[in-house]
Amino acid sequence: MAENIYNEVLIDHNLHPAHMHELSCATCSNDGLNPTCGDQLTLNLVIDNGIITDGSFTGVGCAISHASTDIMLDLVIGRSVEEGKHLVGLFLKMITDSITDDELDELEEAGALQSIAKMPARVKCATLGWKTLEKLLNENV
Amino acid sequence: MAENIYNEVLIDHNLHPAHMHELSCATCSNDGLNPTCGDQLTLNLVIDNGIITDGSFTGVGCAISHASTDIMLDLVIGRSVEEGKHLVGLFLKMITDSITDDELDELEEAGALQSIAKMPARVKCATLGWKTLEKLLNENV
Amino acid sequence: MLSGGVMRMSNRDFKQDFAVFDAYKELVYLDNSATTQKPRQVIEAIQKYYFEQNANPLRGLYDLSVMATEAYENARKSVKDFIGAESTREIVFTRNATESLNLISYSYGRANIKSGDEILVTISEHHSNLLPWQDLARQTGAVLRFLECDGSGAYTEEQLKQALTSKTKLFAIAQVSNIFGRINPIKEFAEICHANGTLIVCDAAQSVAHTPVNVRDLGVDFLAFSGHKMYAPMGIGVLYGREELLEKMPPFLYGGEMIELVTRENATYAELPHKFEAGTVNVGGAVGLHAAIEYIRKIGFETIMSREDELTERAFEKMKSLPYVHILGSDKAKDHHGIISFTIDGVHPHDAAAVFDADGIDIRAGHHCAQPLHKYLGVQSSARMSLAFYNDETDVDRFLQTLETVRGRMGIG
Amino acid sequence: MLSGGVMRMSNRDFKQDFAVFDAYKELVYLDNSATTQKPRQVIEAIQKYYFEQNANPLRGLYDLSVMATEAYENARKSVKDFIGAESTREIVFTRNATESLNLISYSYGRANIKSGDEILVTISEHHSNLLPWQDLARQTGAVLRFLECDGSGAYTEEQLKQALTSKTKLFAIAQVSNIFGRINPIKEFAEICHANGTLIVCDAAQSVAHTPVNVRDLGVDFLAFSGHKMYAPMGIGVLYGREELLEKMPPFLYGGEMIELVTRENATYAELPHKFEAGTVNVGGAVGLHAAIEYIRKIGFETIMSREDELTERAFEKMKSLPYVHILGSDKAKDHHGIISFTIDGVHPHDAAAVFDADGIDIRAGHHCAQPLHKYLGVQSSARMSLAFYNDETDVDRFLQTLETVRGRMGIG
Ligand SMILES: Cc1ncc(COP(=O)(O)O)c(C=O)c1O
Ligand SMILES: Cc1ncc(COP(=O)(O)O)c(C=O)c1O
Repeated sequence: MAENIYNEVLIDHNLHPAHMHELSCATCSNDGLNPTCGDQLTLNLVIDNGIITDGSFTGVGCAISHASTDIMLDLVIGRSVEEGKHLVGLFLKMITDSITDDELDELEEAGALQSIAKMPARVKCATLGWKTLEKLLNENV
Repeated sequence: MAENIYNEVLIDHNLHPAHMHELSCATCSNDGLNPTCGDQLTLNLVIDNGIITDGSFTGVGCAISHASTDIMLDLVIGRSVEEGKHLVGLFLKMITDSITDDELDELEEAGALQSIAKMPARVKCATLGWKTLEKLLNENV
Repeated sequence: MLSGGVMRMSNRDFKQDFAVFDAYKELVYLDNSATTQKPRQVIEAIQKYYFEQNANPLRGLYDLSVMATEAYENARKSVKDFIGAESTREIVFTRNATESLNLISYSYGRANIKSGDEILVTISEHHSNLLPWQDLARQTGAVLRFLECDGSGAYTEEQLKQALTSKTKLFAIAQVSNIFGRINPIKEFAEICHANGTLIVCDAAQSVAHTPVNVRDLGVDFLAFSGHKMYAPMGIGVLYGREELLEKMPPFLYGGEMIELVTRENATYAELPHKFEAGTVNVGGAVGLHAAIEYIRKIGFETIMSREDELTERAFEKMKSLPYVHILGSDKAKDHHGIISFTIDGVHPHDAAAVFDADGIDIRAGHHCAQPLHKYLGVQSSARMSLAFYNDETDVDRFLQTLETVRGRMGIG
Repeated sequence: MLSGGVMRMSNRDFKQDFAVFDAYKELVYLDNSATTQKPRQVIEAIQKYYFEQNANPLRGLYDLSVMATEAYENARKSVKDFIGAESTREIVFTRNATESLNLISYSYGRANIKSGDEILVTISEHHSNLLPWQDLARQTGAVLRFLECDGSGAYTEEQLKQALTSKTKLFAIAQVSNIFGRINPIKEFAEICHANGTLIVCDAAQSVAHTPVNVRDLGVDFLAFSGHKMYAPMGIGVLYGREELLEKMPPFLYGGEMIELVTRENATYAELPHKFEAGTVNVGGAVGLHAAIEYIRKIGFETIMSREDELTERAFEKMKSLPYVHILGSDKAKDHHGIISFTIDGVHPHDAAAVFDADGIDIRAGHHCAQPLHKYLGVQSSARMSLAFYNDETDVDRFLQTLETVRGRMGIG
């Protein structure tokens, strides 16, 4: 029996995702796809002068992918593209490997997803938004 | 450990096969092939007025196939085609199924091959000559 | 008093045969359509084979190899009897149902299907009974057509008759859908196909463990299934084909054991069924399948079916009464034969499965290897609970308890 | 004093791991090239898997399925390390070496080999590394050409260079011949092939259990082997392919688990290695292979090789001294690596094997799936004794004793 991964932070971001909406002024957007379940995510970003000034997402996904993406946008909006990339790197490291306590602190609320690392089948859900963000940031330098 | 199947009768017919030679006056002949080992047998018969008056064999084979074929020819030479077919039937029944003591008597020396029934891998060796004979007799009525 | 009868032999009785329920006393395993658990009898038979009869079979000239050959061919005989085939020549051992279906597509298909021919499948086929035909169509220029089910997951004779054309060479259909649990009228469909000169391929992956299957009675041309869904080990499957068809088909895999004579440039091939079994065969797997068949026989299909139907009904009626639960396929429990796929309003199936897992209940979520069906039904993905005769009322009740709390635990309602 | 060292750990030591030698105390098993016996450790690992971790892996959202996935992928990782591959993406689980070779022929071959191209094989290949190429040549119009060995069963670099033409797309060769026991210089051959733009397919069925194999060191493009010849169960095999090649190859079998997105007409396929593993995978088999690799590691190739070489020499020298015994291949024991194929004047190999069987000694007789080689050597068929590290001096001595009596018991001499 696995531990319950649906903590309050996750449930809350899933039910009330602040960033789940269209974003007409998006300077770039990208489609992420989780082929194992058919879930799909569109990520929109506004990047202004190297700073992520706004972002949103739409699509179909599970609580983990929605909450994870919402938490991610909370974290990166207002940061520079470089900081964004750094945080994506930390998050992926947390999920697929392990990170230090200091690094965990940097991820703020996203640390609530740490236990996903123990659920290989859900790793793709948790990382869908982040990998999509990574692609976007790399493409739009 | 299997019992030793190489009894005296078998050894003797293998070492001194009375019928292993060419037969120039053969009225019919047929090639038998044991594909699992590549062994090959040519059977020659002289059939005169419904009677098997002579027979021989040549080819490459193991002791069991040679002895079995030699014993077979001993048994059928001088008999009618119909009797030949009957004896082939009995022999195949002995090897693949079981026969009565009376039937065993009919097979004379060929009864020495009864224990082959317990060695599925050798059944093809023991029956090669007989199946070739069967084909020949059926074709030459 | 059927219920009482079933309960008398229920509770822990059958679970005792399955060591996994000793290892995890609280485990509620409801993913039997994906793979079943294995009784001790099966694993012990495999062990006995490896410890007392193991050798490379078929060509051996010594006792151990003769024993291995017998073990293997006895397993084949037992499969033949189990599905009512006429001859062991019609029973080919494969790795799984998927390979069996690919064998038909590669060997029969590429030799017989031509450009412009039609291949008919249903929209609810498992990917394993769809993709080989997609590939065959691509390779040959044949056209792939679909039979679409009604809301209850059913296909009718009328519908099949209308879909068949003079060009339809082959119809591929599951006896039991792994989403709907519904039993398709294969016998009737086979008659319709044959009247049209169409071959029928039956995917029995979901049926063999749950209902008696008789190929002669069904009248199918080919039938495929996997051992691992019927209490046998992974890595062994079966292809049944009518002798007359198999006889004419070219080999599929080439190598040792499937030949008669080999020259540098050419080869002649062994008799059926060996022509289709290239390389060293999986005796251990076949022995395991044999033991599983004996085990099923011992339990008996009557018991298996009455237990599974009873448990299905128990789960189904409650699920139907929950307004936020939606069941795919028929709204009658008796049509589901141990398989209930469903969605929960507001909860993604993956999340539902994770909550069930937290309660020690194993169910599946996703597209269950049936993406075109989900698209056709307009459902992104679904959750599925699937039963075996070793499940009991406690399993179902624990499943239902969790089901009723899922939404709450996800913050809904 | 190597002999002393070997003997210290010899005798019953290793046989204790193999239950078959408990079941038959007098068994002399000398058919290890056909299939090896299985240590308890392997069968216990399989049992443990089925009793504690069994589920359909890869897609599961519950603990058991996660465990099954881990068991399966850990096995893949262990295979990767065992043969020194760069990535687990290069390790495809198949049923046996034969299927691995067919996969290359069907998937790589049909997509890349064209009419007029040449495929080079050796005359001593096992049917499993010959027939797939015969079929490929037939399907594509390519030409199959043969490298012929010298009397000692050897192929030289010079010979290979001469045989390669600008049209030679692929060279298929066994690392160790199942008749001669000789180790071919694969690394050197790979370099020659690559300098010519030719791919090299290495059949490692007879080598992996007896000598360390490192695909990167060898530089081969593809490598195939079976579990059952390396102390693992039947029904599991491996295909190694360079990632770059596998990546570009079309799928072979189609079905569940090897897809990403499926529509009615089309599909996109999963990442490596899953693209090549259609249908429910054989976790039990992979777990058994993993345990066999651990077992081999524990014994160590140093011990395995020194024991096998020592026993080979013991048998070989005596056999060579018998005027009526003729050994196929090299006349040096050190070239034989546990495999000695031979004929006895006046005694058909089948009869020889039967006499050995009567003494409880298991050897093989026939064409050993190498008909073209027997024809080339002008030998109708042969007998073969093949060793594993668990054999001991008593086994060899009993083999030799019987060998010396065979002719007498067949009435000769
Ligand atoms: C050299 C060689 N290649 C290939 C094979 C085929 O292996 P399998 O029958 O396990 O597929 C064998 C053994 O039979 C062999 O000895
Ligand atoms: C209806 C159906 N057909 C085919 C298959 C494929 O079976 P396997 O994966 O064992 O080849 C399955 C199960 O996965 C199934 O449910």
